[in-house]
Amino acid sequence: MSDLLSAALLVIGGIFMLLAGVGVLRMPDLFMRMQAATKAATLGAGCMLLAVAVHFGELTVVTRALLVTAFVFMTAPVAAHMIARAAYSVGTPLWEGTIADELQSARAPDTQEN
Amino acid sequence: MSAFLWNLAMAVAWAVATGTFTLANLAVGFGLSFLILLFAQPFLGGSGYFAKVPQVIRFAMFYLWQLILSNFRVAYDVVTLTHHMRPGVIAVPLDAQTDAEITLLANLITLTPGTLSLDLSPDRRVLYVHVMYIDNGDVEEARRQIKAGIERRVLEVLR
Amino acid sequence: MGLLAAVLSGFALALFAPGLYRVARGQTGWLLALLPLGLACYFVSQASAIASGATINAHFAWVPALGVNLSFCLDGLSLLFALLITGIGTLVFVYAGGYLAGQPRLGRLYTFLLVFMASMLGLVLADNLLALFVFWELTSVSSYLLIGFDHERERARAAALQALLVTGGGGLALLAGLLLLGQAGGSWELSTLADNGGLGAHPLYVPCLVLVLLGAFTKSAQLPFHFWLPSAMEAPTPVSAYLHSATMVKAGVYLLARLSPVLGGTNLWFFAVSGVGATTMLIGACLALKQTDLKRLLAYSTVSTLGMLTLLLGLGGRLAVYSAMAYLLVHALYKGALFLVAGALDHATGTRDAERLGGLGRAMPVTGLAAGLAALSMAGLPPFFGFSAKELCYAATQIAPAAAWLTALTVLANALLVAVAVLVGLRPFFGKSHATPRRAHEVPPSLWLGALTLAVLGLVFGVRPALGPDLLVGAASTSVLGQSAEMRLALWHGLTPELALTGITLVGGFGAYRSRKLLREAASRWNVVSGWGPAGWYELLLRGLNGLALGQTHLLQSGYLRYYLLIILATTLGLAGAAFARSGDWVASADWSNLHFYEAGLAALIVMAAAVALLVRSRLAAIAALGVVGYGVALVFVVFGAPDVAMTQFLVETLTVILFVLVFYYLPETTVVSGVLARARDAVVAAAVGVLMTALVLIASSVQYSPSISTYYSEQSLPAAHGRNVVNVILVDFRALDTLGEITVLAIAGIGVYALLKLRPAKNGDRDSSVADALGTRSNKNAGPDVQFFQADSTVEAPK
Amino acid sequence: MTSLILRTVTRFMLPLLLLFSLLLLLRGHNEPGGGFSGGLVAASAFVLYGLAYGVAAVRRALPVQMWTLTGLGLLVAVVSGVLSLLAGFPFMTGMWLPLPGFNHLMMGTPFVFDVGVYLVVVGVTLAIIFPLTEE
Amino acid sequence: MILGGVTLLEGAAALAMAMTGLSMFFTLWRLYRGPSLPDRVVALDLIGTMAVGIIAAYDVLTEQPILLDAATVAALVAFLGTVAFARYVERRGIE
Amino acid sequence: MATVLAIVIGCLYAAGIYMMLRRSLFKLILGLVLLSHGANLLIFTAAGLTRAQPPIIPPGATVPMVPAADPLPQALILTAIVIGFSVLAFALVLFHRTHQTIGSDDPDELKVSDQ
Amino acid sequence: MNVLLVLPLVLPLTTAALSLLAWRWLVLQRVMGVAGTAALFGSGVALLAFVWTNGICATQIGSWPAPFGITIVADLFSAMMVVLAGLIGLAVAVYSQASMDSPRESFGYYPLLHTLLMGVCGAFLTGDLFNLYVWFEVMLMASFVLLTLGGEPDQLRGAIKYVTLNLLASAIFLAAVGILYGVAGTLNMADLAHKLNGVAQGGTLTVLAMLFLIAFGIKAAVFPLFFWLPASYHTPPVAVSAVFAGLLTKVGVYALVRVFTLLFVQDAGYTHTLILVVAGLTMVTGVLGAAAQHDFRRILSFHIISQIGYMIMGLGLAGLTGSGELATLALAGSVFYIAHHIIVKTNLFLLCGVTRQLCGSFELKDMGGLYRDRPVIAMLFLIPALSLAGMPPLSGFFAKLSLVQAGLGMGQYAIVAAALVVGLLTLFSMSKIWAEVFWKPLPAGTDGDGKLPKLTSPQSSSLLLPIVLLAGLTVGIGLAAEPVFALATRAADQLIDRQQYIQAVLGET
Ligand code: NA
Ligand code: NA
Repeated sequence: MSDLLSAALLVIGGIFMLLAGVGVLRMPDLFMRMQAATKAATLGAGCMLLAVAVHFGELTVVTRALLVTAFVFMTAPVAAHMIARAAYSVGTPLWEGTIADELQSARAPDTQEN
Repeated sequence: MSAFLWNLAMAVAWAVATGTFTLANLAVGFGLSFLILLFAQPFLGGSGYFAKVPQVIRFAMFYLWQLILSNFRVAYDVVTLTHHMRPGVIAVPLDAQTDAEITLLANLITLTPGTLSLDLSPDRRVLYVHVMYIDNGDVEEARRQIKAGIERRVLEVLR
Repeated sequence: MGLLAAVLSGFALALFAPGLYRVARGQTGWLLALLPLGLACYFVSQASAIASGATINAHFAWVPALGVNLSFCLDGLSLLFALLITGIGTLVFVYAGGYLAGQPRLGRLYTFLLVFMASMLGLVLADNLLALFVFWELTSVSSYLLIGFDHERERARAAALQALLVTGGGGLALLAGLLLLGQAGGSWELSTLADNGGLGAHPLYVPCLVLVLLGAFTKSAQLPFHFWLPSAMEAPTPVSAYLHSATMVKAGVYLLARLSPVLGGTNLWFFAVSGVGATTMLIGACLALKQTDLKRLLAYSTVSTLGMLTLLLGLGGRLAVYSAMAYLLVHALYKGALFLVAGALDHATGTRDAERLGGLGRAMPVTGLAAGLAALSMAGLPPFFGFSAKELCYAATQIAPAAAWLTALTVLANALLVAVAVLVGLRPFFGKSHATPRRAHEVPPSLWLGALTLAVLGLVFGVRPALGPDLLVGAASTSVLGQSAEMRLALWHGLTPELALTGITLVGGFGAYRSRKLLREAASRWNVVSGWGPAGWYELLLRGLNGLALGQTHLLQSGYLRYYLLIILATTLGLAGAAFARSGDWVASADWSNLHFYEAGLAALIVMAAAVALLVRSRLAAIAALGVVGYGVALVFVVFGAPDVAMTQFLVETLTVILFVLVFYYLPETTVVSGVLARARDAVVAAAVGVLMTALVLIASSVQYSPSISTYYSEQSLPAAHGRNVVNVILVDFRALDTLGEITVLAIAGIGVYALLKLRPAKNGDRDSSVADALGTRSNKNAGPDVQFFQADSTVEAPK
Repeated sequence: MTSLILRTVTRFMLPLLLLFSLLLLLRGHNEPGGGFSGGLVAASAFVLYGLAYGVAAVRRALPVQMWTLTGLGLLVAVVSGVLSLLAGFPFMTGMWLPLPGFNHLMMGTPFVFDVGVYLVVVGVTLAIIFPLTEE
Repeated sequence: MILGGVTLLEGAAALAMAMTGLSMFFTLWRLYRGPSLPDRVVALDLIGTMAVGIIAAYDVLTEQPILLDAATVAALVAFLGTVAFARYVERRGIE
Repeated sequence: MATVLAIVIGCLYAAGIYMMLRRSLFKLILGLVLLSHGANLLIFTAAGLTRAQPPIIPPGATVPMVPAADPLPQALILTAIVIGFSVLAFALVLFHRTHQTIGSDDPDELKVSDQ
Repeated sequence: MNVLLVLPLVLPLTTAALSLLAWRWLVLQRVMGVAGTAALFGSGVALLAFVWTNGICATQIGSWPAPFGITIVADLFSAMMVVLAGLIGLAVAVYSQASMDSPRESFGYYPLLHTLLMGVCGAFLTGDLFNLYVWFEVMLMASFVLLTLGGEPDQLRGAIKYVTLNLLASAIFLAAVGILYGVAGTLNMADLAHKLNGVAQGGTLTVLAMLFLIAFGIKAAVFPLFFWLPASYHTPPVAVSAVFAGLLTKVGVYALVRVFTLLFVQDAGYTHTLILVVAGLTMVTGVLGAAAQHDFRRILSFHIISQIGYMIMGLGLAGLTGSGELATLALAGSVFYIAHHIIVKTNLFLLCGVTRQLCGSFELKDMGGLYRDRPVIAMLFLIPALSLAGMPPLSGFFAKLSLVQAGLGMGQYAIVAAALVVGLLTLFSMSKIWAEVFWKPLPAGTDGDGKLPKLTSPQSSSLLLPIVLLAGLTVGIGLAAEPVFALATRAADQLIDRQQYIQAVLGET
């Protein structure tokens, strides 16, 4: 049973990873690449770590695996946010299909100063 | 919170007492001690802990569902040749106030495929979010979804 | 003990000479002369014993392992030289005090003179080949310092250098020669070598002889090395008189005489030694007559005479050796005297131009007397000592092979030297007076005493050889020949061919004197040729050396880092490749089986990331690619059971990336791209290095000479070192010393980074100003663009 | 202005990372870890804090000079080796004391040495990175 | 080459590793192509995260839970590197 | 496997050397880093690779599980990594300061000190 | 014994650590600088005396038996090198009191000096090949920092080359160690010697020998690997140049001697002939390089290279003979040469610093007048200068004599000729310095009236004390060459008789 569960988690994790890889390759602008890739990769890594926890079942391994998972889930969005924020602030171009940019309008006055 | 810690400590004590440190045994210990604490509540004095538990569980279910849903949406776009995205950066006015609230909210938004916390206004009132699917180009609807969906539930759990 | 004291006393006294000079000032010369005088007395006291065939020996171990010992032997030859050195030394010390009176650095001159005297004594007394060499080199060095006495003049410095290089170069040849000699002869002691007999048949004989001769010829100013001697006349006159006529230049002759029992008696010896000697004798005499400067005249005539002595030693045999010893003595007497006279004339008149001096006999009667006596001895007029010595020489040349030629040459050279004698010793004191820079006056006794003593001795010894020369020359030739020469000095040998030759010499000499202007003119047409003479070669050699040095440095030390790298890599490839090529016993097996897909994937990832780092234009992209390489390597460590290494690799890699980003984040990206050819060349070298490393790794993983020691660690880790993580136990226990060194490296790197960033020289401090000035202020003001990395603005407060 | 999100998370993570670094140090003798990786994690924690709050804040928070830390670390490392010399054994011979109250747990000079390594690593890493960020 | 394993779990782990590895190459391509610096930073961050995943899968594949520590550290440093890079991008701008 | 890693090592060395020969201080130091990666992998590979357990003694045992990886090269590499990092940190800052002082990234501009 | 052997490591490291703790108290650092180096020198002398009486001695660090732990081992050669390191450290520490500027002092000069000495001593004493790498890196890192301390443009320019080329050497060294471990399974040098004994000639081992030759050759600055040295040695403060000149390249030479007498003797006909060729080319190119220079320190720097040629000449000769009297003589010549050279070269650099203080420049054309006005300094220069050129009866003569004797004895005439000619060229070079700096009058206009400045009394005593000490040693080694040569001979005997070393490290085998 636990073998089946961890095998499933592993495969799901792998699929997420693959999605991340294809996403980062195919998406048209940086922000969507991040949308597609960093989350998928985080979920993928999370699934695989859970698979470890399920597979071994010992307390030490489980706590460790869960701690790493927690760590990954805690840090990955921060990292993504940091890159996105930085990328946006230096004017990384958005995809031409982007339909709204409310941050641009909010910032307009002070970009003049810079 | 102390009730939660108590719960945890009792679970560990259970594991020690039974001598098996496995996940399953710990889970059993946690469940048993949760029940004990729940019943002992009148003797020990009230705690938000027991009220929070269902909220947390409900939130977790909601978030998981969101995660799966949006993942499929993004995955579909990744693997198909045509792009169906209607991306945009929208401003979400925040009800969340403390550092912890804002951070948790922003992180959960980011973690969900399709939304990405881009920046926080200097007065901490507005969170700018990059959204991948603004359905029908309706920015207001997207904003509402975030506020009514995730922000409300996060604040529910935290407050 | 006496001999050692005799040698060392000079060195010891040298240390105190400057101090003594500060106290005794003008009297110093007289005081210091007491040492050579005392030594001379000591040698005189031993003379009769030595003459009767005894030797005085002394032996002190110095570096026996290398064959270097302070062993001395006083025999006839050494005695002759020792007396010349100490006797003339006494006179020169006195003379120098007068000649250089008031010179501020006279004290140092005394020091060097004493060092020289002691070294020269050591040279002639040494019985050990290497000790002889030690003293030989010391004479070269002290000669260098003495020639450069007037060191603020460029010419003096150049002359000193020339003398040093020529004699020093010869000295090195001599060292090799002496070592071969010792090796061939089986002993480092001259006396033993002489007892063992000639080495003519030894396979090392030829190189040995050639090297020794190089040493002797350079020291004794034989052609083509003669040119340093005239240049050395830049030295103050007492030095010229002492070193460059009476003693040091005769060291080569001494060596030939000393080694003739060992190396002599062969055809090579004969042709080489007498050939060079004869040539030097003639050319030296010709060149002498060209000169007008008194000292240069004397210098060239010394060259000529040294040639004659060499010739005689080359001839060998009783008569030749005997006459050489006699002539050596007489030359020291008259040439020393004439040098001292030349110095006195210079001192009194302010010029040394022979053609501008005349009629000084009245103003300087004593000096004139000394000069006249010495000149007549030099010319070989009876009853002077010079006459008897020259007769002996003629006698020796007549029985030599090719007697006619040699005799004719000798007569010709001697005739020219007669002209020189007249020009130097007589002409300045007779005839018309000329205007001189200084008004001529008689010099103080210290300046004429030496010359007069030597000149008078030339006469006395001629008339009464039994007063000394007989004994000295006899004993000296006995030690050279190994048996008595069975000859005595005499003025009158009857109506011999030699007498006729002397007559011819004198007549020819006066003729040459008369027609010297004509001769000089004739010689000046030669200048084209003589400009290319050995002195020219020396210049050419120096210039060539300089050119070679510059060229080589330009080529090798070009300043281009990538050429340095290329040369080093090419050397590595060449050496390793050659080692591979010369033996085929190495095994390297490529094993493709048992390869997991993820391992192949990892390998591909690392290689591709490295390729990205190589190819990508953007600097930051390259840094990121480098990070990927690092992560890939870390994964390799994970896969092969090295979690500790993997963890460290992850951590270090990230810190590296952060450092890279911090350092390079604001530098402009202006990279010069090399040309296609250069890139191709670099690629070839890089690929070759890669192939080499791959091959080495393959060899290492297929060759195993002995089993690894590492099972020990696994077995001992828990029981003996109380740790379960074997890698960590190795780091902190089994091989903790490595770790101790490693953290030291880390600590130093920390200091280095900190100092590089915080300690900067002042911007406008020029390079030459002292470091303390340049670094006087610790400034952070000059630190690049004022960018803060972590903190864009400092309004954010740390949480409470 | 650094991100509020980063700062909040950092504040939360700093003690966790420091704890992790001590864990690595303490158990290094028996499981992956040790003074070096422990020290690097601790340094990383401070670097992260610096990224979020600025170097000045770290300097205010850390009471010791980098050089003191480094020098102290080296001294601890040397002294741990010299102890055995004083007892008549070769340099750096491990000397062990059972820890009272703990079964099978031993306290030894190799561990003290590892502490020295930890201190040096923290001191030096910060001494390298902080001045560079202040450029 | 040995592809896959015998049991289901081994097969799943190997498959997961293969998929993650493949996406690593895609990511490396993004790192090479850019076009912007943030793209490359994203790529580096992704590779770090993927390394965590690979280590986890390898743990299961080879029954070595001890390697989790390496995964922990990889996660930590990937985050740290990305944050540092992001701070850089903010200051320096796009390439 | 050793064969593949040997090729990887060769590639790392080649890439490192090629970069060191470029006219850029930045690439020079990048090359140095690649070289040190190559050296670390070389020690690891040359000592003999084993696809094995980490050399850690499990609770209850007295020796590591068999087969365990050779611990000695791992310890050596750890030392080499730390030393390499120290050297790299210093070299980076040195290059940075040189760049600041000379105003160029081209090593050819450093000629003066030799002539 | 356990204590004596590790003191040369523990003392400098402790002093360095204490100096770091005393970061802000310069006076304390200065005092510890002299005291620490004096203690190091003393411990070195005690070690040498101990080894002289008891033969090769070893201590197993951590009590782990060889070849598993790291062995610290001292034979006469390494003990002598430790003494010299202590001596040079002490001389430079005293010299630095007056010559080092306080900004540099306050940025870690003294801890760096101590760690440099620690690295050097560690390299001399270790019996483990990888540990040797570590000590090399300690020394190298300290030298990097000392070289750049102050950050003047020329320092940085020189340092880039120095750092890059030395790191390349380290990478090659590390690779060679890794491969050697791969094929022989051990790192302990005695154990390696023991295990490689039966290995066939040539082949893989020769390739490895070449890698070690290159790696150590770069450190030792032999032809054609020496570029880093002339590019950098003239850039730091003189005290730093002096300690570099005395010790750094000699560690490379030491390592060459160690591995090519202990490990790589199987294919000596090839490897040692190569060493001999390298020796000759090194002598010649070095001295020619010096001839092209017109800067006091650059001349001295190139001469270091040239002299390295002599040091490895003995190694090459000894290897070609294998054993016997001539091999001992040749190797003793190398050992003697190293000792002589360390003292003389350091002294020349120290003197160069004094002349720089007086004349205000390192350029020969801007210097002068020292013979007239500073006769004592002039004489102090003459001693090491003439010794360097191999003039008797100073130390250099005997060093050269033994090498030339051995070379002639073996019929290696080409290398002997090179050695002698290079000696003459060295003399030429030294006389160039003498003529320009000492004899020539000070050029007008440099410092006004052509008068040399005065050194203050405490300054001059701290500057001249080490110079006088080293000059005295140069003369002393010449005049009392026998005991020193006896030491060198016994050291050479120990090097040639590998079994002694193996036994001392591994015990009964
Ligand atoms: Na092997
Ligand atoms: Na290195």
